[in-house]
Amino acid sequence: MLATLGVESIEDLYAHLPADVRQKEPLKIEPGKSEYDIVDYFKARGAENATGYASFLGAGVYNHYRPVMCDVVVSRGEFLTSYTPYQAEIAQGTLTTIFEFQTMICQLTGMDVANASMYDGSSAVPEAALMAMRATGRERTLIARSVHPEYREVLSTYARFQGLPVAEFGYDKETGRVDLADLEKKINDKTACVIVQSPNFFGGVEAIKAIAEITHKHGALLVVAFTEAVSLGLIEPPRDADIVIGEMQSFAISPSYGGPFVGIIATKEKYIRQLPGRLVGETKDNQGRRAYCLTLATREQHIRREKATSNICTNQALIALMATVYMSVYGKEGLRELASQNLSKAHYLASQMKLQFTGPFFNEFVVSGGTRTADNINKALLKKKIVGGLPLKKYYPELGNTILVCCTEMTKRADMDALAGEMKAVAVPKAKAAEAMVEVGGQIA
Amino acid sequence: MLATLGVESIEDLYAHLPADVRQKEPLKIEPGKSEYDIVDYFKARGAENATGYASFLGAGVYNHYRPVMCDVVVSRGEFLTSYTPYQAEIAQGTLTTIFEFQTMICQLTGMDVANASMYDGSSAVPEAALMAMRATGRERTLIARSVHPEYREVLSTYARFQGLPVAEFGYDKETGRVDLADLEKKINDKTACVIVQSPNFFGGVEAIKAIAEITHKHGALLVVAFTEAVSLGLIEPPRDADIVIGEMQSFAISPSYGGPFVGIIATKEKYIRQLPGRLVGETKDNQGRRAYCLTLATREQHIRREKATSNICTNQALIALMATVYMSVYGKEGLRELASQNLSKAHYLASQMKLQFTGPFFNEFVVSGGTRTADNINKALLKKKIVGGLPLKKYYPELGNTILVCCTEMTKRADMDALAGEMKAVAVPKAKAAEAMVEVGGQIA
Amino acid sequence: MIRKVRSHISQNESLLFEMSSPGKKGYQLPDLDVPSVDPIEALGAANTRAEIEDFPEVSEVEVIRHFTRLSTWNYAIDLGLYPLGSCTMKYNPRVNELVARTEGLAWAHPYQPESLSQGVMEVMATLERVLAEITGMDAVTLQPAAGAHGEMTGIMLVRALLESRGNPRKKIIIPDSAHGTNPATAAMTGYQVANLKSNERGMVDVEALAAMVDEDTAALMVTNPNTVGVFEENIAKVAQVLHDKGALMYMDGANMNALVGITRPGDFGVDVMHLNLHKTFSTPHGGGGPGSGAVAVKKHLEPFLPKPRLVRVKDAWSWNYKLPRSIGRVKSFYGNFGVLVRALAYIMAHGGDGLPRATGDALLNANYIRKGLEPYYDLAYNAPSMHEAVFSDHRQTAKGVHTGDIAKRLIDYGFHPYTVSFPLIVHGAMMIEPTETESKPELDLFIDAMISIAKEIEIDPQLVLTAPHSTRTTKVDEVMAARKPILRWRREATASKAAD
Amino acid sequence: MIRKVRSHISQNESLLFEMSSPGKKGYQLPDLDVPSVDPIEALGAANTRAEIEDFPEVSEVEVIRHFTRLSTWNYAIDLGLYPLGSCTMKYNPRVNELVARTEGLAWAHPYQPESLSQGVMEVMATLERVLAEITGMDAVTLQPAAGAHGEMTGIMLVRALLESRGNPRKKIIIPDSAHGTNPATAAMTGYQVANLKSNERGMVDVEALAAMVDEDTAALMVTNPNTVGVFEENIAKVAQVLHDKGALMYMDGANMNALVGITRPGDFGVDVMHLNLHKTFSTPHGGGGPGSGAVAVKKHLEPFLPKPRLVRVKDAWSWNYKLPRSIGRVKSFYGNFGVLVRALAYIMAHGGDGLPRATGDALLNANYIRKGLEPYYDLAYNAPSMHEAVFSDHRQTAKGVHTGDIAKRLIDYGFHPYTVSFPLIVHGAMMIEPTETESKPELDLFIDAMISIAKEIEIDPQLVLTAPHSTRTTKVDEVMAARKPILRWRREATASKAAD
Ligand SMILES: Cc1ncc(COP(=O)(O)O)c(C=O)c1O
Ligand SMILES: Cc1ncc(COP(=O)(O)O)c(C=O)c1O
Repeated sequence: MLATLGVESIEDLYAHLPADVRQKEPLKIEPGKSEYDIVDYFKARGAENATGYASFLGAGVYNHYRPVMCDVVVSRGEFLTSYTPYQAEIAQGTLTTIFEFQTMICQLTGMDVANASMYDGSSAVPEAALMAMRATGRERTLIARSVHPEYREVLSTYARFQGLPVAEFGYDKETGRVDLADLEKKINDKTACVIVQSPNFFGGVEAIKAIAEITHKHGALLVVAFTEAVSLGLIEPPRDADIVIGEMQSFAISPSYGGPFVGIIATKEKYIRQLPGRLVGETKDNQGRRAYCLTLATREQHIRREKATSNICTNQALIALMATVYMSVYGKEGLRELASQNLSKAHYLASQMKLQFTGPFFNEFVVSGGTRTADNINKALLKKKIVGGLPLKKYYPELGNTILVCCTEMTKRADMDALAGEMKAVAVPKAKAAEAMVEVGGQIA
Repeated sequence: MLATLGVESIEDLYAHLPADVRQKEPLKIEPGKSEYDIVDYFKARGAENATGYASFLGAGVYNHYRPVMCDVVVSRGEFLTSYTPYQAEIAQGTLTTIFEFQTMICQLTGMDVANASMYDGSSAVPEAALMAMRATGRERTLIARSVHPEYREVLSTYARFQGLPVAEFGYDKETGRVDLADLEKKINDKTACVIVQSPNFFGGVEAIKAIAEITHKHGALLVVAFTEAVSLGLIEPPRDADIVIGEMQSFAISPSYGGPFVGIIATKEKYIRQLPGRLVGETKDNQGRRAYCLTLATREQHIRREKATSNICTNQALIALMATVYMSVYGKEGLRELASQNLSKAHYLASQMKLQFTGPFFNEFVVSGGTRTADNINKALLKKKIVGGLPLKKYYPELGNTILVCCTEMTKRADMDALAGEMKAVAVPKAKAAEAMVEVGGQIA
Repeated sequence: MIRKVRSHISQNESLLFEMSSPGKKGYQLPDLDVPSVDPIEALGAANTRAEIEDFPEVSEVEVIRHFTRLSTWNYAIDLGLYPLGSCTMKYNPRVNELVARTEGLAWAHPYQPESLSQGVMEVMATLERVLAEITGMDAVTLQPAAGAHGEMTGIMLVRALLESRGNPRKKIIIPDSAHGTNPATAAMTGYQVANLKSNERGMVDVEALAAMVDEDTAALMVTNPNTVGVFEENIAKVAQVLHDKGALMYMDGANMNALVGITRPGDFGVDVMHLNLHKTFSTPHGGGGPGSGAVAVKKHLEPFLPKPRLVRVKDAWSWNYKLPRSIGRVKSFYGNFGVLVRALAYIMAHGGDGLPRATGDALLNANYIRKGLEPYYDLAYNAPSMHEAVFSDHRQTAKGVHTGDIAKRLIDYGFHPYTVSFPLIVHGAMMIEPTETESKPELDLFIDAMISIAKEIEIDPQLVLTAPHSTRTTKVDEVMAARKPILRWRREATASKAAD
Repeated sequence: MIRKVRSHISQNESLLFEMSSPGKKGYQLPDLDVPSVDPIEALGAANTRAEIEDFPEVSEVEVIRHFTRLSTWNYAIDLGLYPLGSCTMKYNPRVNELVARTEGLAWAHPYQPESLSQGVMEVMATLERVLAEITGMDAVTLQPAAGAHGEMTGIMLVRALLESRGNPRKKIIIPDSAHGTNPATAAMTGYQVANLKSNERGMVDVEALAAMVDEDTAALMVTNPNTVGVFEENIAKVAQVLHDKGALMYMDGANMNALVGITRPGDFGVDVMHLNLHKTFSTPHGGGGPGSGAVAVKKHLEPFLPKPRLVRVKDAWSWNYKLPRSIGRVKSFYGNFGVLVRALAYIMAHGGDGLPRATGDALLNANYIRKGLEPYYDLAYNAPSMHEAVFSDHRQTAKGVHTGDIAKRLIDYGFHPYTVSFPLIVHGAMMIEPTETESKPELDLFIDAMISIAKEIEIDPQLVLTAPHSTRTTKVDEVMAARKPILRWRREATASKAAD
């Protein structure tokens, strides 16, 4: 090949680079290693982390079982090693699965349209806010303090650089749900959108209808986020929302120390053209057969450049595919059964503890450490090979020694009992708890 | 569907079974379990076995590294879930890979033809003996005691039920190789074949040329077996043999407690029609394109029934495919380098020990436990998380406290030093050892 | 009216040898941590090979592309219905592939100390127990590598028992409907084969049998349900006839998928039988193996089982080699363990409740296909079908079309063909076994395809005779392949390269 | 003279929703080991949904068949050359997929105690170090999820720095050859975009730039090598011009595959840049992600990097949140960790010695294609090419054939097309990036195909204009898709079912 190019060596191919920018010294990186050495290295790194621990951590990343099928499908080279499906004629595999993903997201959330994916749940928050601004021509964003703290951080980073005002509103100290009065107080006719999460960061199910009423009364859009997709197997979707965003990690995506995950954004028909990111649409090939392709690209950066709805290009396609397979395997019945197992486990454990809030919850809830500090409790649990819940003080100083506890279908009863034991919980009689919830349930209905 | 069949229930479909043979009680097997429970169960079983131990066990099953690619290919549903390629038009994938396997086996062994696979190395021994009988019209089989003991057991089982005489001949106490004199003594004009293994069970490389001369002088066929396929990357193949059989486990097949592995049988052109098992041949489709199909089926049970060359039907196709990918990944240079790494490691360790035999060896050799019993040594090693070599007393009482030790490219120097230390080996000065080998080398040449 | 079309067209693919170029490699080895040894010095010049002539030399990416592309030429269960009769091509759950790769199982060495092998031994012991329960037999060996290997082991056991009674006897009676491995096995174990003609309903003719069984008869090898998919209604009687004459009843269990949970061979007189774990218990066929041919026996045959045997010695599993009456080994080590893991995982997933359900669904699917095709094809026998439906091409031969042609045409409709021309007692047999894992829509598509072909044969037989039409590889010339066999690639022979 | 043909024909495939039938499922859950809770009681009736309307209901075997068959409709690196310019579609080593699934890594929870996370943190710290070494920059953040996300992070850093100096400034200068994400990013970070016209050699016009840079200029976003595959020979001068005016130089590192080991952005004046780990470092594209957009900066920008940052506290890794000047988070948690593992595995496999070799081979392959096609297609610019060769369809338009048409025709030859119509400054751009992992034979086949198409255009342009001809899905009507968008399946809309 060198001969064909009439050069002596490969170096000649970049001989034209200015001498002063050429690299003088070899890279200070160890010489190439064999496959065997590499596997060894990562096995060793893996062994340095928690393995064989029971865990009660949730808080946006959930430990659900992954059906083997999900991994089998994404390991097919035809899915794994293909690019964004620009050439529809040889990408119907990817395009069809994205179309199925968009459809399932709509079915889950009760929205009309969903895009091909966002980076994750957190980056979907500012994208939704920006979308709402475009739709309403307003600037102000109101976000509930019961939304995942890191999601709110991401919003404020984006907002700061676009000079957009963001304000927060509180939660009810009793129920752990949105403080409707505070929302009423802070919302006004400059508010582009109100952002809440349900189940919220405390695991509590929000009164979406009530929130929607207030929001719409002021001409703002309601954005509802979720971090625990499994909840949608059982919980009424936020049909009154204008935009739904969320994190699909729960659907077959391993926690993987925080990523890669996959975010979603779904909305009502009328806001389609405000959507960020890729969209797959149905069409026909020139022989009249149904086919799919990327569409409405005029919203996107490669066409609209600085006028695009977002700068997103590469998204999380393969992770979305994994979630798609997961939804296909569980299906209608399975997802419901899965959700009720999560609900049952969480309520079994909760019934043995002192809860911080009275609102209805799905598979996470806040408990008070009582006289002991959260860290003190977690240290003790580690000795029992149990990773306890998330101490909330760091994010909510006012919540002092409270801990956010999560149970999934993977949580074993023995571990729950061990946790309950450690926390010496003053058990709330089950009846009372239930009744409290019914009230709440009633109040929203 | 029941309606279509005009029955009420599925039970009606087997209502015609005689009442007295119908199963009365439900199966005494636990109710169906979830995927998650099943994974849990086998993880637990796996944890009950040796993991994290260094091992010096070989003796027919070798611990080589498996390139990830091998597993990726055999996990493709198109290979994993297809049947024997009867329908050539939709099985070219499997047929082509078998044709490549047959070719690579010929290249490795120096034979003209090889079949699609046998169950394993051990069952290939009687198949080779039977083949030799058909080819020579003689009945007697002579097998060297330096052939894997379990291979010889399998031969005697098959032979017993066909009333075929099998005799063994010994090995040279000095070199650990075939005792040519004993062979001369036992061979006669009723001998159909002589079966030897190289490298033999003691790891020693046999003098094939010399053995072939004696064998052919008496009009018998020479069958050469191997258990360590990696040796063929470096060792002259038994070109003077009439039939070569062997075990391919070394090529990407995990030890898997003894199976599934894959056996091979290869031979000279003239014996093709005596071969047992499946053969893939090249041909054309009706548009003149090269294609492959199963061929020479007239040797096989589904056509010849009781006159078939063997009763084998299902073989070890997927395992053969794994070995084929392995050979493709390593290729010409890689296999040679791999073999020399095995050679170097074994000789590094051997140089620190008292060897039982003086003959040249590849990656296995026999050491004497000296004053200590083999079991006593191995017990001590287990404490150091090392599984020692195989004590030979059980198979060769005359070898007393000797141990068969194996090193592969996976064996770490530190573990070898630990083993040597434990055995308090009286190190043979390297020079002397080498020179001894050259002699031997000379002697065969 | 082709409602389903799958073309198998793929890219022309050269052989690895044709892609090779000197020095290319797909591997990198770890650095050698000991001094490198000179092969000639260590082994002697005569023992050291110069090179592996013409061995492949390709890069890693070329390897994955080659095999990935080749895979697309295959049909497979993962692509659709695979109704090969007698092969029980059911869905292979992927979790079984995962658990078989569990490190402690997949990397267990057969000679590692028993104290460090309790997990693998427990798996084998558990499988032996559940298989005994399913078959109604007393003991099970997992050593045989496949069905035919199990047959051989089983007949060896028969011979060993008879020998111990003083006379191994001379012949094995085999129905003319039997699979080829049955007579081949009898031959390999030193027996003559006596052919038993099936009766007009495709079953064992008890009178004919009774007339045949004598003091020289070692056993009958019966397949139940037999190869026409029919349950041997007189099986108990058959056993009686044999046992009265001191002969044994061997059952070929390849069709066990029709019986699991609804009837047990041990309860209808079987003395010894094999199972194809790669059929009934769904371990992947992998293009022709690996399999496992577990053999189940009654008490009187247990002492002769291959060694070693698992025994419980003070709360731990151990291998017992002290079995003087054992026939010895039929295979090195303990069996195709990796296959056994998958079979046990399959049984655990279904459980005692699920297994009979699966059997019922297998019967339902087979009879649904039978019902759908009856009007268009001649049933081989009208006895009730169990897990498979067998038709004859009788009606179609009138138009010069045979079972093999119909099979090839099925490919154009996107299906793998049924089993062709077996059993031999059926004129132009079409042996269809859908298994329980197929859905009604898939079965309907298959039935439509078969009906459509039947109609094509009426109108345009040529279309069927020249099939397949939609495949990358058109009809393959098998005669040419056998006439002058080319069984390997050679450097010279690059004339007919696919790539041209 | 089609020497390579790969058809993408596959089976008509219905959507899962169309295959569904009530009650079917592909799952089984473990038994619930606690009392079952009534949802309505626990959540309240208003919060409990009746069902997920129209959600799929299929069996496990239907799931694997559906997705296996769909996969066969895709083209992929694992099937052949994928020369998408600017996308660096190189081989994705499979071992990287294995190590990313290591239990302790894949199942690490981002909030688990640091004492139980040292392994994952070590992996991230190591990757930060080697990326800094490769780019010649001082600090690296792994938080951004993709290239565009990295760009946004980078420009936020620029703004944060300038703000800290008292004036964030107003505009970002972007060459007209830049990728769309550059201007989109500028807009998302509150800057105006000033367009810079490239010179006649496709490079940054230093005079024009000098004239443009002023006190309102925050930064220049330059891609190097630029999108026509040419190294910006005046890059040092460009940096000078910017820095003299207190502006910064942002480098889009999407084309870093051309530079690794031969030159370091940190050595030619770059202040901040992003890397596409899913390009240069070979993490699989997966049909459009996930990726990772690591950002590397010089010392003066380090204080502003997103938080948290890895710090060493008495021999252990810890997350530092106390960073008052940080721009804050751009993503929850710490980045696409699973992608980072693959990138590090790739770097380890190549090592300090192998990385420059890979770069050299990438240049060699690109220039080999350039050489082969020069006689038949117009080069966009005749400046020396680095990792990709960009042509214009100028000559072919004479026959009414455009870059998009040639791309579709390439499909018939068994290749994925190059990048079409980008960069915009080239008339009908054909942007070809082969990467280093392609073999000469594969490149020769591609060159032959392109030449053959050039000839077809002379003789029979219609053949090219109507391509592709060999695909299961023929030319797709993208206009219709956009005119009345159908973005999801609905029960009604089953008219145009594929299966009919
Ligand atoms: C009825 C019958 N018996 C025996 C066998 C042989 O089993 P295997 O192929 O596992 O050796 C088969 C498999 O084809 C069969 O169908
Ligand atoms: C030059 C250039 N810049 C930026 C990007 C955006 O990177 P990503 O798709 O990872 O967001 C790309 C990828 O297409 C690119 O080619």
